[in-house]
Amino acid sequence: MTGVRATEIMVAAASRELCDGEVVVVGIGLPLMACFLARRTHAPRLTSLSEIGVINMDPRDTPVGVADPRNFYRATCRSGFLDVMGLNLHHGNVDVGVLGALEADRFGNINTTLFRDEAGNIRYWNGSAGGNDTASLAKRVILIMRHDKRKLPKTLAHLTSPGFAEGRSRPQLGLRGGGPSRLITDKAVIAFDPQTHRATLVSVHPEVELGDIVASTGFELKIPSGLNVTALPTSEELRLLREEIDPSDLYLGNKEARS
Amino acid sequence: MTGVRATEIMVAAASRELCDGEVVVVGIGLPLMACFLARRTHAPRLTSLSEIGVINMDPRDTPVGVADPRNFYRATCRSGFLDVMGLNLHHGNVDVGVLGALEADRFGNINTTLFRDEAGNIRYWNGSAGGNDTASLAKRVILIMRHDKRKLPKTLAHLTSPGFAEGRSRPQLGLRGGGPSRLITDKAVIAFDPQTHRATLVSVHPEVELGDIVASTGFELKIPSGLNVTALPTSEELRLLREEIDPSDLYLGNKEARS
Amino acid sequence: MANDANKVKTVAEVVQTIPDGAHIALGGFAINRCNIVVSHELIRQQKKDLTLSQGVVGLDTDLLVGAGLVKRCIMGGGSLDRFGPVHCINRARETQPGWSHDYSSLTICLKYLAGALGISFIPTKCLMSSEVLDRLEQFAPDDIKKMKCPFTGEEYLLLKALTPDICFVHVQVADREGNAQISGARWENEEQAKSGKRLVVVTEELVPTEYIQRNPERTIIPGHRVEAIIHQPFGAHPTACFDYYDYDADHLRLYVNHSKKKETFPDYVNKYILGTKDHWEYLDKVGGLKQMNEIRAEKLLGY
Amino acid sequence: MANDANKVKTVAEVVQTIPDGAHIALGGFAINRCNIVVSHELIRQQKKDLTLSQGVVGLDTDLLVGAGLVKRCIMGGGSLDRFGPVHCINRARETQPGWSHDYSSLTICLKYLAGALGISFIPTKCLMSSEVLDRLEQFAPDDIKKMKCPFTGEEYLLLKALTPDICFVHVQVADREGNAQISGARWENEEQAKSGKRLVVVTEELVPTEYIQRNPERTIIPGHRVEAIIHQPFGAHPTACFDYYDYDADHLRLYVNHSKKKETFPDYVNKYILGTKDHWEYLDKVGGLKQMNEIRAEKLLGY
Repeated sequence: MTGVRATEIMVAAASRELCDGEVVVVGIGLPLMACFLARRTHAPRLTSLSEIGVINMDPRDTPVGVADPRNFYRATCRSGFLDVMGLNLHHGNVDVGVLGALEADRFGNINTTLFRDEAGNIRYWNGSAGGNDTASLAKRVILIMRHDKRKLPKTLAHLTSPGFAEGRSRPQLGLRGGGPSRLITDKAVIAFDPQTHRATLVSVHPEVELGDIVASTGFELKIPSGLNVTALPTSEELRLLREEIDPSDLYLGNKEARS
Repeated sequence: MTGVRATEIMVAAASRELCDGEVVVVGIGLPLMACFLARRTHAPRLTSLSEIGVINMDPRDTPVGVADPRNFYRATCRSGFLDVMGLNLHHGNVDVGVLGALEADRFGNINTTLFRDEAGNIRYWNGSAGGNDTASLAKRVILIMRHDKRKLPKTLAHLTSPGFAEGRSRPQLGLRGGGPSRLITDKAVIAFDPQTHRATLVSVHPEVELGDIVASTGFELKIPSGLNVTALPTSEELRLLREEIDPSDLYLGNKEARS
Repeated sequence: MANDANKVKTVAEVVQTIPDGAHIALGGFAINRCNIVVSHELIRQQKKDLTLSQGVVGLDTDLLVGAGLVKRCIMGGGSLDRFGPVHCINRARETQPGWSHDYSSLTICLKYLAGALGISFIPTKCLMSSEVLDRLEQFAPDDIKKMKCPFTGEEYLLLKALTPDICFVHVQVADREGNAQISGARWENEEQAKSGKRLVVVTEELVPTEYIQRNPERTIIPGHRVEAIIHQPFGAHPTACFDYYDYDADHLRLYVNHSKKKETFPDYVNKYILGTKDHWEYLDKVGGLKQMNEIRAEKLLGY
Repeated sequence: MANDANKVKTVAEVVQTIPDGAHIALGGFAINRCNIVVSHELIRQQKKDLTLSQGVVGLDTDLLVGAGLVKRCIMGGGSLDRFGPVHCINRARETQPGWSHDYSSLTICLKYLAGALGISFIPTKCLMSSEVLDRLEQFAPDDIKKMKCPFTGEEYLLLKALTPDICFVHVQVADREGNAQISGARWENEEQAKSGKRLVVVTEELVPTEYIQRNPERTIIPGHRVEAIIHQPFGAHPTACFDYYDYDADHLRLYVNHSKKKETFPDYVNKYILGTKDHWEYLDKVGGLKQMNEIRAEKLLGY
């Protein structure tokens, strides 16, 4: 994997989780990169929704955030929260939400609100924005995050957006959406067991040691026998990411790989 | 009043009930004519809303109905029910509704749904459309109707839109709007007593006999002492109505004066 | 919803997929942008036991009721403006108590809004202390409830969401994905179109996506919601389509002359609907190119 | 609402009418179309004890919080995108538990929608089984309730309507009546603007009504709702205004460098806000004509 960066593996792995024709609510950063990659490869009929009120954005320049007008370019619809998050997401016709987070736990619950700094003080971050709405309502959710013990803790500093809270099923939680289906990190692809809803390793990225994964995961990770190795991005995927989707390395060059 | 038609007196009387700067939901026909006349005379800053989703329409040609595209002309906003009837009327910022009806009773309740024909059979008409919404929510309501015993009956064939039902106050009825303020017919201007909410004569149109009014009213009409005579339209009002607002006599030439 | 690659269909193909008994929402209003092409095809294919819903019913719904396809109508009111009442619908209301569930324009719109938002109820202050409410409580008791607001104590009616099986909306322009833009007033088109399980757009003009992208603030219906696009110029005739053509006053009068009486209505259906194989033949029969040119909209006026 | 003849006002005139303790809703989102001109003037006039609400808080709200004007924030989330978090707001949240009522983007929008519709509550399926809900139940127990739908039995949260005392929205074009059109995404602008008791539009460009009438389908805010129009080109600087100018990345970085620490924030306020008498002076101080030309939007891109 000479020269292939972890962010590129993450984006390619997330992209492959998206099927052609699906409707996707995407957060900014790596989620958006994954969506653009999918649309340029196997899923040309993917519909991307941005909470702010943009549908099928097709930026010429990489946007720095969801409110960046670069993200309005060549859209087929510009509306607002009520349309995108209300008449679409709350209506129930969004197939996938792709989200980043500060923290995720073994049930795919996520925190985007606050964290504890080294001194143990609470530091606020962004809050929910469209995160809780998406996690509550999308038919399935894909999480993209950097893999370390503090970002994948036993207990979240704050449960902003529910996955399978306390290991309970989504109907038990009063939630309509199907909950998290994948947690994609810079080390591995993780799924959630259909019965126990617990994080279960699916594949390990090339050259990553299983021991490293276990050591970098704050919660107990189920490790089945017969693990796969995550497929590397193809050369065409790499070309698209580097030349068309994020030529300035705004997200792919970010060591934090935070979205 | 040589040559002045009853429809013209009605429209001019209704027009004078509208104050400059007010926000008005108008039905088609004479209500619309009254609104246009007001805007061209004493109330240039009147805002007119049409339920279908048109604001400040300024037709070149007289529209045949609320859905006539003639009624979309030179509008400052074209939206829909949700905006006009929801985010404005239901929000509570509509000052006046101007409505026509099949029947009205002494409490200003109106029927636009059905009537009994000569043979006593029930015949359906239009239903509520925006009528109930307007009557329920506008701060006050002006009714414009032809004056005869069958159209102003003791008991409505159907109470589509409430005025002061059973003589009760609007809060007692669970209604937010202020209810009917005027019933303007081709014979008289009628108000509703602030205490009893009953129809009370305000002014009689020129050359109309009080006895004729009583005989043509199916319900008991309170007749105070010191009746006024309704002011005739000015020559400028007549010119505007005849030359600019309804030059084809679509509504003003209608003997039925039905809106 | 699968986002198929080829969504442009004929109305016959689309109507074939609608089962008897379906709840269909049509996007017309009186004599404006009525789903005539859809109503005609439903009649040609003789669908049965339909439930129809519409804010202000118009010619599209009146046709279906007159042709005997409809077992229930959920409506806020309606007429053919000064051309006359909706005679077929009114006959049904006169002869079958409870056949129609009558609301108001806004309350139908709110019911669609609730359906579109995926919430099963929505509060309103309309309809209180009216016979409209009395009748709904009698004929649709499961669709309306009273409730006190837990925050303010104010009494509200709760309206049950409307979620049609399939919605049709006639628009001026759409691309092959179904991204649709509407000119002129749009009554409850957006809330209705987004309330249902399926959505079909009938468009006057099929445009490249690039045209949509020039003015995406005008997109009322995003393509991913649209299952099929029917491209049919003059598809709303004899009703109006703002910026494209005016209503055909002569034909509307002819329609009302037939619809006035139960006995004469079949003549209209036989001649103009069953007697034509598709909308192009219908357009020829009602005057063809010359008549369509007659009603074509003037640039500045839009009618 | 009286529809006054002369609605075009200065921001100073408008802000003078706002009492301390008012609930103000600002129309910005992160670094886009923020009500900077309004925030600056609120700071110059040293308003106190404000409640602010906003879907996704941005620079406009962060400024007011940093300057100490705000006693309560009702918000759905927020940041300055990749320029950094909303440091001033976050400091307030860290030091005063319950100072902010945190929702999500959609639930704030639904709260405004309820306010705009004049209904005091609206149901949602968001926020269930989250700590966001737990905290609202703790810190805003009168604003949120659970309820079973009487039609379906499904459990919902009821959100209480938001009805700000005064709403501000920054738009690209408006006429002298206040008819306003917005280009680009518009988040919860429409629902928020129509939810309040008063509404003020800040516009980049003042256009004749005839321009509005060319494309009335684009009118998001009808003039009769608008109490005052403030005409201020580059009024959202340093945030973006689609089709007019891009965000000013250098100034945003400068802002974040100051807002990061409580101690350095007053320097920013003193220099750029209290040290300028109005927005024109502010614009001069941040680079004037040359810098505004630098960030001016390119035709096709809109940024």
